Amino acid sequence: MSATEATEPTEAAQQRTPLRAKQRLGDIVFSRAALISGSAILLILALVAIFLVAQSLPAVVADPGDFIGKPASLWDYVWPLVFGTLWSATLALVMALPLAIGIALFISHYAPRRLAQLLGYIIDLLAAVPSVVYGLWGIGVLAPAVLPAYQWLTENLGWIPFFAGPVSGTGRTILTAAIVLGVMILPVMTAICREIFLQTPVLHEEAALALGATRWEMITMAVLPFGRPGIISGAMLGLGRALGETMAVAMVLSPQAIITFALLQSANPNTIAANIALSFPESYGVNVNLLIFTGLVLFLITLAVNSIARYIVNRRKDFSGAN
Amino acid sequence: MTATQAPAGITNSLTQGRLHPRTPWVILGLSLTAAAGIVSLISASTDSAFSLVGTVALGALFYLVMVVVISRQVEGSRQATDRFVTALVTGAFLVAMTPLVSLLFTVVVNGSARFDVQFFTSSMRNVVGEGGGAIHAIVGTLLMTGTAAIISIPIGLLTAIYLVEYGRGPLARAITFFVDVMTGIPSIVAGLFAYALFALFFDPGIRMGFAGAIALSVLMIPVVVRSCEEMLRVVPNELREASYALGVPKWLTILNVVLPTSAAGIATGIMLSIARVIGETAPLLIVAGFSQSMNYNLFADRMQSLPVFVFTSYSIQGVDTQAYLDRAWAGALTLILIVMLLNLIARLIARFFAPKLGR
Amino acid sequence: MSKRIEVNDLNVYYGKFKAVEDVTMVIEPRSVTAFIGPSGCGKSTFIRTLNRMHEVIPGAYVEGQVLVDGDDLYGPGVDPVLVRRQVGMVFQRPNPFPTMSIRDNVLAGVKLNNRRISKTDADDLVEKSLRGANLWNEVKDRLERPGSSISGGQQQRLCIARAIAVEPEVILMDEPCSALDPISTLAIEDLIEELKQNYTIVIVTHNMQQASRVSDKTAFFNIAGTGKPGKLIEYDDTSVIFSNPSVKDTEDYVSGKFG
Amino acid sequence: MSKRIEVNDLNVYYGKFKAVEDVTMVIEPRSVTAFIGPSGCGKSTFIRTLNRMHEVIPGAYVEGQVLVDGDDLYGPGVDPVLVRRQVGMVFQRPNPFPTMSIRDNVLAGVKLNNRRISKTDADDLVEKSLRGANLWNEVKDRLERPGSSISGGQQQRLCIARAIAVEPEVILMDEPCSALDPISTLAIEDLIEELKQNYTIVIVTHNMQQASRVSDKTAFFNIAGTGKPGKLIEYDDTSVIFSNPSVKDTEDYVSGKFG
Amino acid sequence: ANEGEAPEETGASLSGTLVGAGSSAVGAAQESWIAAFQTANPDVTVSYDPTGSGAGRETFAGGGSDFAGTDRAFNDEELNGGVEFVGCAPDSGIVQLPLYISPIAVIFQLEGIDSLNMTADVIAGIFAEQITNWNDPAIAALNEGVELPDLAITPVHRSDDSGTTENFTDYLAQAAPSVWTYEADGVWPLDSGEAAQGTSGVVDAVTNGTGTIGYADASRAGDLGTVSVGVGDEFVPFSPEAAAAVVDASPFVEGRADYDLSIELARDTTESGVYPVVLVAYLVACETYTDPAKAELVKAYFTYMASPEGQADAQAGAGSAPISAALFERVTAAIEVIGAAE
Ligand SMILES: Nc1ncnc2c1ncn2[C@@H]1O[C@H](COP(=O)(O)OP(=O)(O)OP(=O)(O)O)[C@@H](O)[C@H]1O
Ligand SMILES: Nc1ncnc2c1ncn2[C@@H]1O[C@H](COP(=O)(O)OP(=O)(O)OP(=O)(O)O)[C@@H](O)[C@H]1O
Ligand SMILES: [Mg+2]
Ligand SMILES: [Mg+2]
Ligand SMILES: O=P([O-])([O-])[O-]
Repeated sequence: MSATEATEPTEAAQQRTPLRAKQRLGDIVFSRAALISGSAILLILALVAIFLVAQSLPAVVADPGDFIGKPASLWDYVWPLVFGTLWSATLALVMALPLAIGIALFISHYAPRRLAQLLGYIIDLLAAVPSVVYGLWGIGVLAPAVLPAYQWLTENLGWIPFFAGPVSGTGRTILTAAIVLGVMILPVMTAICREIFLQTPVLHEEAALALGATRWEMITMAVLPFGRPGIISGAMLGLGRALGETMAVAMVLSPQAIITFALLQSANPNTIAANIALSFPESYGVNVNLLIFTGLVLFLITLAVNSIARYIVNRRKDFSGAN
Repeated sequence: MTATQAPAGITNSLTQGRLHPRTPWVILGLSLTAAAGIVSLISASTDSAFSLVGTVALGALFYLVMVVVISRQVEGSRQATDRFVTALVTGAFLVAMTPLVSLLFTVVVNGSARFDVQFFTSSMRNVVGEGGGAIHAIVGTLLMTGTAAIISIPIGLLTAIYLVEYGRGPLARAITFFVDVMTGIPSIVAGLFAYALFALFFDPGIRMGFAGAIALSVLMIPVVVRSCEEMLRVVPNELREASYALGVPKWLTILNVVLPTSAAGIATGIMLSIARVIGETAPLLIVAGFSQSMNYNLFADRMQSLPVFVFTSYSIQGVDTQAYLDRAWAGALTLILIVMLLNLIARLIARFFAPKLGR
Repeated sequence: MSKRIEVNDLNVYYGKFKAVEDVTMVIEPRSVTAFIGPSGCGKSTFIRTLNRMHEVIPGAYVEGQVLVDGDDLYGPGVDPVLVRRQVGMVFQRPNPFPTMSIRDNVLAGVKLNNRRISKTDADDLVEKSLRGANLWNEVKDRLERPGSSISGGQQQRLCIARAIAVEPEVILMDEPCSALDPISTLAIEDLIEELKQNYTIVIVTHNMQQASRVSDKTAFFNIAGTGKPGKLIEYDDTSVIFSNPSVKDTEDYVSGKFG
Repeated sequence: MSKRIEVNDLNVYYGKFKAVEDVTMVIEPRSVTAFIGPSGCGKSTFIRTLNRMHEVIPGAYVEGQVLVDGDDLYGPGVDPVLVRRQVGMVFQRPNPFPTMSIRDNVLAGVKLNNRRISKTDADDLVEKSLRGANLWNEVKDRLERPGSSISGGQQQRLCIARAIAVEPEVILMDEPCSALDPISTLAIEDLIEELKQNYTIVIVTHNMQQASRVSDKTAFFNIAGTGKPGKLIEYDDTSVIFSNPSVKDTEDYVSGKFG
Repeated sequence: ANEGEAPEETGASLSGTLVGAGSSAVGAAQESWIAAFQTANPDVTVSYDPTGSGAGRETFAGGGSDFAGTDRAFNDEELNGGVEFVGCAPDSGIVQLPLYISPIAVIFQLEGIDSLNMTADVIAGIFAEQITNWNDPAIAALNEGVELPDLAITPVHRSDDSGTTENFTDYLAQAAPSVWTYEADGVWPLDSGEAAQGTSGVVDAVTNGTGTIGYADASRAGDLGTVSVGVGDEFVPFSPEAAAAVVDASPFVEGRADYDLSIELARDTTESGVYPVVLVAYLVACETYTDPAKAELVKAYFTYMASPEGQADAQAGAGSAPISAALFERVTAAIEVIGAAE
């Protein structure tokens, strides 16, 4: 950095100069604390990973005949769960993300200010509804409410594979579970999108408006590009929750060990987390390892999904607008 | 560009091609009326009940089509797009609010049956059937979530600060990446992990509130990091530079400039993270156990929490099922109210620090 | 292509605070009008009411009338979007879109009205606008870089390029040159001279020389004290304002001829 | 209280891009030195290296030496914080802290460092600094209002007040007046005149008159073309630069005497 | 305000804590037992984690709890070295007592119909999805005079691994072997049908659907229609007595110690007045504990649970069937074995 060795200051100069201060204690403490916290996360994660791998190994080497449901192989057991996990989370995200962006925009740029604050508050509150309650609501209110619509869909649009019959008799299908998941992750995603949208520099909004942009054009020019990393972050948080949600899915879904894209039938693919919740209480021996192995798989799925998201965010980092 | 529109005797060329402000409302009214007519015709011919949902959905569709078509004719395609999106955004909002309001409504209606003094003064110790309360679960939830928050918020916030203010290079990338991964740990796995960790150091029958707090922390930390990181990043560099230029060291800049500027966002983020874990059932059932009695000690014995209370009240009902269900819903309502209170506090704190925007 | 602006008894408020009081003036088409006055006297506030940009600020509203070629800007049913398409604006602080490339920044406003602009047309327009803002040579090799990757002065010129690319009928400029070096400033002044053949131009400036060089008419605003509203003190031909103003305050202000 | 700055063979880089090349100059204490030059020539970049503010930008670094009273700013173990406390800075764009009141903004240098100050001392300091920046009369009644609630020009003066409140030994100003009206500009110039009794002042300006009015020495920077580094072309007494420069480029630049 | 109530003077001298874990089916009964036992012994705290039978057995075997509740007894393989009981004294056996007997009701939701008669074959046919409509002749033949709708049957089973399912499929396999060709299993063996979590989930699914049928602990049948099960020539509605009767009609598993009262349920019995669709849950304790105080506590708690008062409390709180006098004697004898290593 500097080519100053030649002019090493004299002893006297060093005394005179107040520039050469001791390393600042606050800075050291603060940056170390931050560093240690970051490392603590790595440590915790390493521990979790070690735990998952160590506890999974017995399942990998075990005879599949000992597993619940007697699958032909380990993958036969895991694969439908992987499918169900990704499928339900995707459905949830596809339904919830546009809505979340819509609500966030409504609050940040459409609603009157007073109303917006109130709405923001209500949405935040909903982020706190425990998953058990979502489960209760899903069983008691949502499933019966959507059943007529499902019947209508199978009768009239049954030729579309997604809506193929026979329709479930209780409405507790993967679509219902995905709706519950969507509703669950909606508040989190909305809250993050809203905060980011509100932070859009006024300068940029004004720039767009002064060019004669309509409100929507202003949003596409200034708000959404600025909020893009935040939207992706929020979506990832939501997706993480949807992928890992346990209780609500376990309570609402009518699962089977199958792979199907049909949305409205009684037999639905199960998710990894819900399957753990359903099977764990009665499992013992190698089946516990099996379930933990599925947990490891979920872990890896999340890893992959997040890597993709990060890649997308970083690809246009120069254009992020973050300073 | 717009000068192509001939004034043609209209008094104000700027209003030309502009719908009257009341027009959309008229269209909406017409759409709903038309939809109601069609739906009632259908329901009369098929002998089914009049569907309000169908009416609203059909009406919304009519409105969308009509407003776009009319606006396109009168105002041009850009305004039509704007109106379309406005309708869509508002619609998205209403659609999304429906389940959320239904949910809140369900909880409030069902929860009010047992929302009484006894519920907040007694535990379930020695209670069979009716009566009893959830004070033990409330205390447990507050203790465990509080401890998890005390562990997670500093770690999470400091990590976010590290990532935004200090972190460069491979370590920061690794942390960012693994925090993402952590957001995907299923809650039940966090519970199993905490159990395995504590079983290493204690006997296999170990159940304690603190272990529950650890499990919750594993779930909470990534949410804190992710949301706080996002909020810190939008603090303009100009402010940091202004502070550095005054000879303020970095840590004081972060503490006195960056954090207060993003306080509202951080408060929201922390609220989200608390909300994320305060409703967790599965991990607590595994490591904190299940108890009917009050326990103030985080480091010994089973500790009940509200979600576990709600879940077990629902799933393990005795003969008097209604009493169990009522308690379950009252527990859910209590949980939501607790979060509401925390939210309120967070907002007050945030308002205290928040940028005084007057521009 | 250019418009006459008539302002009648205009008051501008920020919530309860009256920032500008009782302005009445006529701005002729194909002319350059300069607003001068001490800081805080409401020049920015007033100029923003000429294309309804003040509405972006919560709580801001006006009383009175602004007529553009006889059409009331604040009449019922007037679309601010339409207003702003005809009355363009350049701001005090450069505000390029950081998520767009330099090229896209220039084209941002154009694409709104004309989505399917051909690549060659777009290229031509980009070059023309950037040349107009005296930026072309500096950025022609990095048109695809982010709009925020250039120096402050370059950014401001980019914003001017963006505003003139849409060819509005009136151009409002709020201290457009305050971040520019003399060469760029000269280029912008030349540009203004050129644009005034076709457009109506309003410019806020702190620079007396600039005002006297570029403007045909000058409006002097002043403020009686803090918390008081800004007022239009004198509005006349630039030569009159600078050589022979009729109000004492104006003379005091312009006689400190420097800046 | 004032310092002599010596710059030897300084190159400044943004990552791989060399923005400023090979600058060598001596800035005398108790003097005002002005940097002039076209936009993008690296004036801001260079002035930021004088208090190590460039380090805030990721990837920015210098080669060479900057000596302040013989102490190398870039020597091992030098604390940039202490450097910046001695070498203050005012930016091109006003950047008051939005979370703080006007009063707290002025006291920011004190308060952010968690230093205690008695109420009366604080009041005195606030008044003195605001007066120095010619802002006192405008804001004395609303010291508790947020720092972002005043006009752009007022904000910039607030930032100057904030910088002088910490009484640094060198003050760097990057186009401090570009957002100011003549009256405020005059006040700042007077202030510079006054401060130079005790401080070393470096100012970037696009305003030739300003440079010639306030500065003792002037440095002219130029850039050969885009992507090329900026260079120090000529550095001499202000009178020499403006009346009889030895380099042709300098003459060309200053002869367009306006701005 | 029930915490910290001044303990009544009961003269009880017991104190300490007792920890159990296991079957959620026993959960409600445990609530009743714990409440009554703690009331009688104010210095005692008993807790029971309703984490599930499998987890309960693992916890108990690993020494994590003092006793277990489980939907099935430890089997021969596990007892003969397959599982090590870490929490018990070395070489200790375990006491397995069928203290919780509960009828499983076959519940359905049909408007206006409270009760239907069905043989094991019909029930198996419905759950195997061979009988798919409520107006199927096989059902109609057994229910003369009942107006059966033309409505698809939606059978609902448990989505979780459960003792209720294991007992129910065991009944189907034993009583209708020609129709139900699957083995008894805690996991539903078919890939079709509606599934729901836990007893509550099944009850909710059946209640909220139409034409639904499921199986659940009888105490939760509520207002739903229930099936009278064909045994021999008669149709028996569920009742505690009828459920207890099947236990009495069944032999104990052979080759076990005297204090291991595992029962081989005879679901195919044709004896009159017997309701064969029952769930029997075992409470499991060590024969020998290392800690005498613990042994004393376990003994007292088990004695209470087995006692007529204890069984009555469970019936009141959880709707279970009290054990018969004959079983009570065997149980009492077994509990006597519980003690501590010297
Ligand atoms: N953060 C940065 N990263 C990369 N390059 C930069 C950065 N900031 C400035 N530059 C480049 O460095 C060069 C010098 O920029 P600088 O801002 O110092 O110019 P300047 O002389 O201050 O111009 P102006 O008069 O417009 O303020 C320019 O080419 C600019 O594009
Ligand atoms: N968003 C706002 N809310 C409330 N008051 C405001 C707002 N913006 C400006 N003001 C006030 O309105 C008055 C006029 O401000 P304005 O920005 O128009 O001044 P100006 O003449 O443009 O000054 P400058 O030359 O410094 O840019 C000032 O007193 C200012 O404090
Ligand atoms: Mg202004
Ligand atoms: Mg600069
Ligand atoms: O007791 P179960 O819940 O497993 O039937």
